[in-house]
Amino acid sequence: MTRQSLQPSGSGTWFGLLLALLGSAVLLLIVAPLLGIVLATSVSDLSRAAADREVTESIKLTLLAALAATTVSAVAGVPLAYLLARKRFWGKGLVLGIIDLPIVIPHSAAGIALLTVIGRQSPLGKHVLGGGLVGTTAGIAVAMAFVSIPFLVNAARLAFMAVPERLERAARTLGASPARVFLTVSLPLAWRGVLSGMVLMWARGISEFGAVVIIAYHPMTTPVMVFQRFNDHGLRYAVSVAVLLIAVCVTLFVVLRLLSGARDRRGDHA
Amino acid sequence: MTRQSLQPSGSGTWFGLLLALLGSAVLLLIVAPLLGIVLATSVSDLSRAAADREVTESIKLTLLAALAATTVSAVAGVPLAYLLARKRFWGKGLVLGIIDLPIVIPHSAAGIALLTVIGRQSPLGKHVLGGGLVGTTAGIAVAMAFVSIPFLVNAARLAFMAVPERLERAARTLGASPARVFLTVSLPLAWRGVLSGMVLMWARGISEFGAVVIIAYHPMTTPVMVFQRFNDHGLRYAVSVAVLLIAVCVTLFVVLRLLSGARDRRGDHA
Amino acid sequence: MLDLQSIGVRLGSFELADVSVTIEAGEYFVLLGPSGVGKSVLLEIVAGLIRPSAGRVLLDGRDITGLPPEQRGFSLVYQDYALFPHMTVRRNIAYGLPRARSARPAAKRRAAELAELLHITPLLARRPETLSGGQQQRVALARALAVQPRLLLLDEPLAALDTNTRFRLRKELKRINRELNTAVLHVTHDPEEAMALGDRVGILLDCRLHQVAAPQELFRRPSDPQVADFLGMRNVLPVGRVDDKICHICGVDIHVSSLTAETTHIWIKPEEIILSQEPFASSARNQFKCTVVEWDPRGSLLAVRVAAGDLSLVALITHASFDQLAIEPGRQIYATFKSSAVHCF
Amino acid sequence: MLDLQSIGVRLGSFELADVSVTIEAGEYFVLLGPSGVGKSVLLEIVAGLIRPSAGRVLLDGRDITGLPPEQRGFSLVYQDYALFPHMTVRRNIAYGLPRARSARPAAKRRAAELAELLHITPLLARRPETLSGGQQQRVALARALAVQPRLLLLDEPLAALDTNTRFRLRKELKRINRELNTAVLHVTHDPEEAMALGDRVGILLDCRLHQVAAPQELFRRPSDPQVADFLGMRNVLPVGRVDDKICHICGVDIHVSSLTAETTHIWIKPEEIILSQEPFASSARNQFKCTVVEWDPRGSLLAVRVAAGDLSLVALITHASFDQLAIEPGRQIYATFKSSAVHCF
Repeated sequence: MTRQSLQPSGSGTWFGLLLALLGSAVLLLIVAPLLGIVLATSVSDLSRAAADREVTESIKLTLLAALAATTVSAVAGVPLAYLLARKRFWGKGLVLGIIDLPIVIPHSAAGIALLTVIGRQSPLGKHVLGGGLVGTTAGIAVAMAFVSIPFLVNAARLAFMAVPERLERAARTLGASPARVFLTVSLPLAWRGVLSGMVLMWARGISEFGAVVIIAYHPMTTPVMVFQRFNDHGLRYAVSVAVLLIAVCVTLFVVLRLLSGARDRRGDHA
Repeated sequence: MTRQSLQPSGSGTWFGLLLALLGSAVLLLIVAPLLGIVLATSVSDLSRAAADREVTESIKLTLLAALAATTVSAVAGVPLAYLLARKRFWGKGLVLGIIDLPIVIPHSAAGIALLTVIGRQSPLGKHVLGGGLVGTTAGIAVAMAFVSIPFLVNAARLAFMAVPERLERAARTLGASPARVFLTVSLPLAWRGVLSGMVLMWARGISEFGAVVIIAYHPMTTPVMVFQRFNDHGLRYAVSVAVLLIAVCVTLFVVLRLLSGARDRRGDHA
Repeated sequence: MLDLQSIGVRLGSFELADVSVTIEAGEYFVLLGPSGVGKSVLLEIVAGLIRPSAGRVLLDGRDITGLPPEQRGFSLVYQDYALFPHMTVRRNIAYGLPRARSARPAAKRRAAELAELLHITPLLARRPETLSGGQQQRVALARALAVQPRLLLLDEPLAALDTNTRFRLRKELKRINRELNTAVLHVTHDPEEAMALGDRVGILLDCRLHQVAAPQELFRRPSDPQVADFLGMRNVLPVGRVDDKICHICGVDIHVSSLTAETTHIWIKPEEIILSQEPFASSARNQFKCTVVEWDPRGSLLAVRVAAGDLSLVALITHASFDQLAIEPGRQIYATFKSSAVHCF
Repeated sequence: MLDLQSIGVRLGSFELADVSVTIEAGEYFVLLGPSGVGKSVLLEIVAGLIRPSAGRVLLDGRDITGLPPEQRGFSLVYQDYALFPHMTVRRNIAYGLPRARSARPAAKRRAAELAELLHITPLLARRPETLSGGQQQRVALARALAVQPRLLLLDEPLAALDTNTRFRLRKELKRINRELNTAVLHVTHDPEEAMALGDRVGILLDCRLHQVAAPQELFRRPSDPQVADFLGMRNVLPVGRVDDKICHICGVDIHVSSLTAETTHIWIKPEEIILSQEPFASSARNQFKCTVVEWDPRGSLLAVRVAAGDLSLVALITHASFDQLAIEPGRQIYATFKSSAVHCF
């Protein structure tokens, strides 16, 4: 229900003012660096970076590798999300915990961990992958998938949980098999949430640096290039690439917000 | 309501099997690298790393810097979360968007952006901070705060939203001022969620690599050290430090799970 | 004591217009209306939790429309009790009392008194989640009364309780109102509850206040057919042409002893219509041959709809009469009622 | 047709034990009980959505306890309709019909027929969220009937509707049951609804099935006092010592014409007790001097509780009688009822 909660004079007191002041400090922490970097770059630097083939190639690589990681992960991650939203089984808490692990594991350590599986020296890398995935686009995609898959699975799980189970139960009594119920009822109704989970995973994949820099310094993704230019050429050369990269990510993020807008607005009144 | 939804034969069909198989693939992606890194390290390497003063100093530095970032952020972030959970105001959607920005901004780019504000050459760094925060513990803490504050604010916001507004309204009619309502009703009831948001922020701060490596290569946090050892000495020397770091993060993560356990369990039945 | 002057509010698609009402000191005032009509919103306006988009709230003549809730001295009890789950019953009750160290013994004493008044003394050390619904509502009442409110606001306080508890608490509410002489503004959707409790009852329908009157008066003189319908009065008929104590409705003549020139509607109570197989001689002035249209059980009675020409009436009869008359759709029977049984308004 | 044999289920703190019931082909069977007693769980067991922890479900003698819901051919209608919000009404109705390209014209025809049957033809192109509650429930019924179920399962199908729509749909349900000869298992908490609809009614109280009988039979012979109480029968009294048509209850002698040796309880309907200021001569065999204890409004009537010695009775009277008798607690009046008005069971 939409209800305005105008509390007469409640927001005008010293308490409301204090809340607003403290809140502004947080916003400042986030906004100041972004403003700073935009002010630090010049139009000429920016246009030179945008015309630099090395930069555009790396942006293309980053977008495509993250997209590949997202698409392949969705095929397995969305069904898993449905399973976690609907079934109760032994060890479910453990599975939920495992899914969230990549969020807390430091990304540089995650990169090292991935090397032990898909690196040149690992059994899998040596015998199955023909020398490992180090320095390949596939390796970059795996690193991106590892650090960003929790975002997809969790968003999809919440989307499926928001689909009333009664709709699925009613469909079953109308003669639909579990697979048909999933395809005709659950997935269409959860679609918006699943899609925004995919966009979020894509954005996280694009922005990944720590794990990717360990798996593949070359081919160079844009976050790695920001680091490399800063190390090799200094701040000024990193800033323009960083601004371009931030622009790409913020654009994706706005798309994501619009996608999940309806849900967020609902949440605000709960 | 607790309700078992045993669907006779529903979980035994090919569809249930397919879901379980696809789900296992996701789990494998996450578990394999972690198993890999544990198998790749030897007890002697690990104990040597644990005895290495450089390593233990860096772990201490990392834990303390992230703790400082979390504590200071909580003072401003928790009131902001309350404001966002309770009040409607013009531009609220924008504020919510800004808070989530650090999640999608690539961390290496975030590091560069922070440099433009607290770096040696920046106006703030030059004149106010006495030469900038580059290479200082304070700079590390700021970088950690920037990338991890969304986790605290969002967790706290959800926790406050879960407190029934009617309790606060009833308290107001009993003569309590907005500040007293916040301190005696809202905060105690949201405490568990706020605390788990703080632990999550702490864990994210500890695991930060991209932004920190640009602000401060020295003093060296553990995620940076993993990267440095890999670059300078090779995989074997990185693995043992990475395993130690992962152990610290996973421990924190388990604490977090236990804290938010009650809420998660409720969520599963929703 | 409290004056609402032309209160209006618009929240999303929902609107409430021009509500004016006065509540006297010590009065038990019930606001009655179907759900979703804005009764609770009105209550929160009085409490100061929502600011009205139009109109003023006056307390003893002073404008308090902009006064924050904590300075009004009206306490609010919600349907779901809204007890603080992290405090014991005692601390819940004492929440609104002075907290200075010196005031603590007095607060403790006051909590004990209120617990006594509401028969919850044995529960003082317990947590709200361990209590039954009725016990929780008693605690909520004690907590609200602890601050000695000028006006106690009750938002559907009995709706979530089972029948027996509801009846018991209903009596308590009336007793508290009388013993403490605290004015009460009670919001409900249940006409029975309103009639049992209210000194006066205000009827809120279609987002506007239709009538304010004592309970008996409402049944005697509902202000319009919507009010009559909401109160469950069947057989309310608009009066057409009138000839000296006889009104012509749908082609039928009905004798009405209390008919006046101002009468716009008549009400024939369903339980005062007698059905019989044959006509019988009696003092009752109205007797029609009718056809049974349909019937429905209504609790322990049966509602039989009969038609005499275009006139359609509902009679309430017992199961025994139903069996005896062998009621079924299409059956011809006689409906009889006294001219004095017809109420005019 | 359908046999439930000793069904038991335990879900968390909630338990249902040893429910056995048979539903005949074409029968309208109502399961009646207060909320939270497991009626819906039982329905979902029949549908195959929950597996019982004990007992078996037989269809025409075949054990279907483990059969998945989509193979049972029972369709389920929920209280909140559970329409698919992303499909039009037509696609909702056709959801359970064959989907092969060749079957589409037939499916479309069938959907049109059902829309006709339920008077929702003009709504076929609309989305569920644009419909009223009553319309949504009609769509849910059409969707459930489309699959030509052997048994239609209804879970409180009328509870979310307003009174008028509820009455109209109640009639539709009965008509559908008769016209299509589809057996119905209908779950409700409303005794009135159960009585109006059921060929037979099963009463589920305290997590066990107390009685299964035709509606009239339930009122004539409730199996035990809990059933009588749940059906709203006031004045059910346990019979003590019995002397030839007289039973002694709480120190009072009551004449009961139908008294037998098996009688364990008697029921005096509150509306068959006459209250009067003075005793009067009549054929009624039971007349006591009583004291008024309390009174409460009950819809358009008033329930007056009177005490004769230790015997406590409730009488239902009209507002007119109430005013005339000047009822108030403590007042001495006479209660009279016929010996034939006392029901035995």
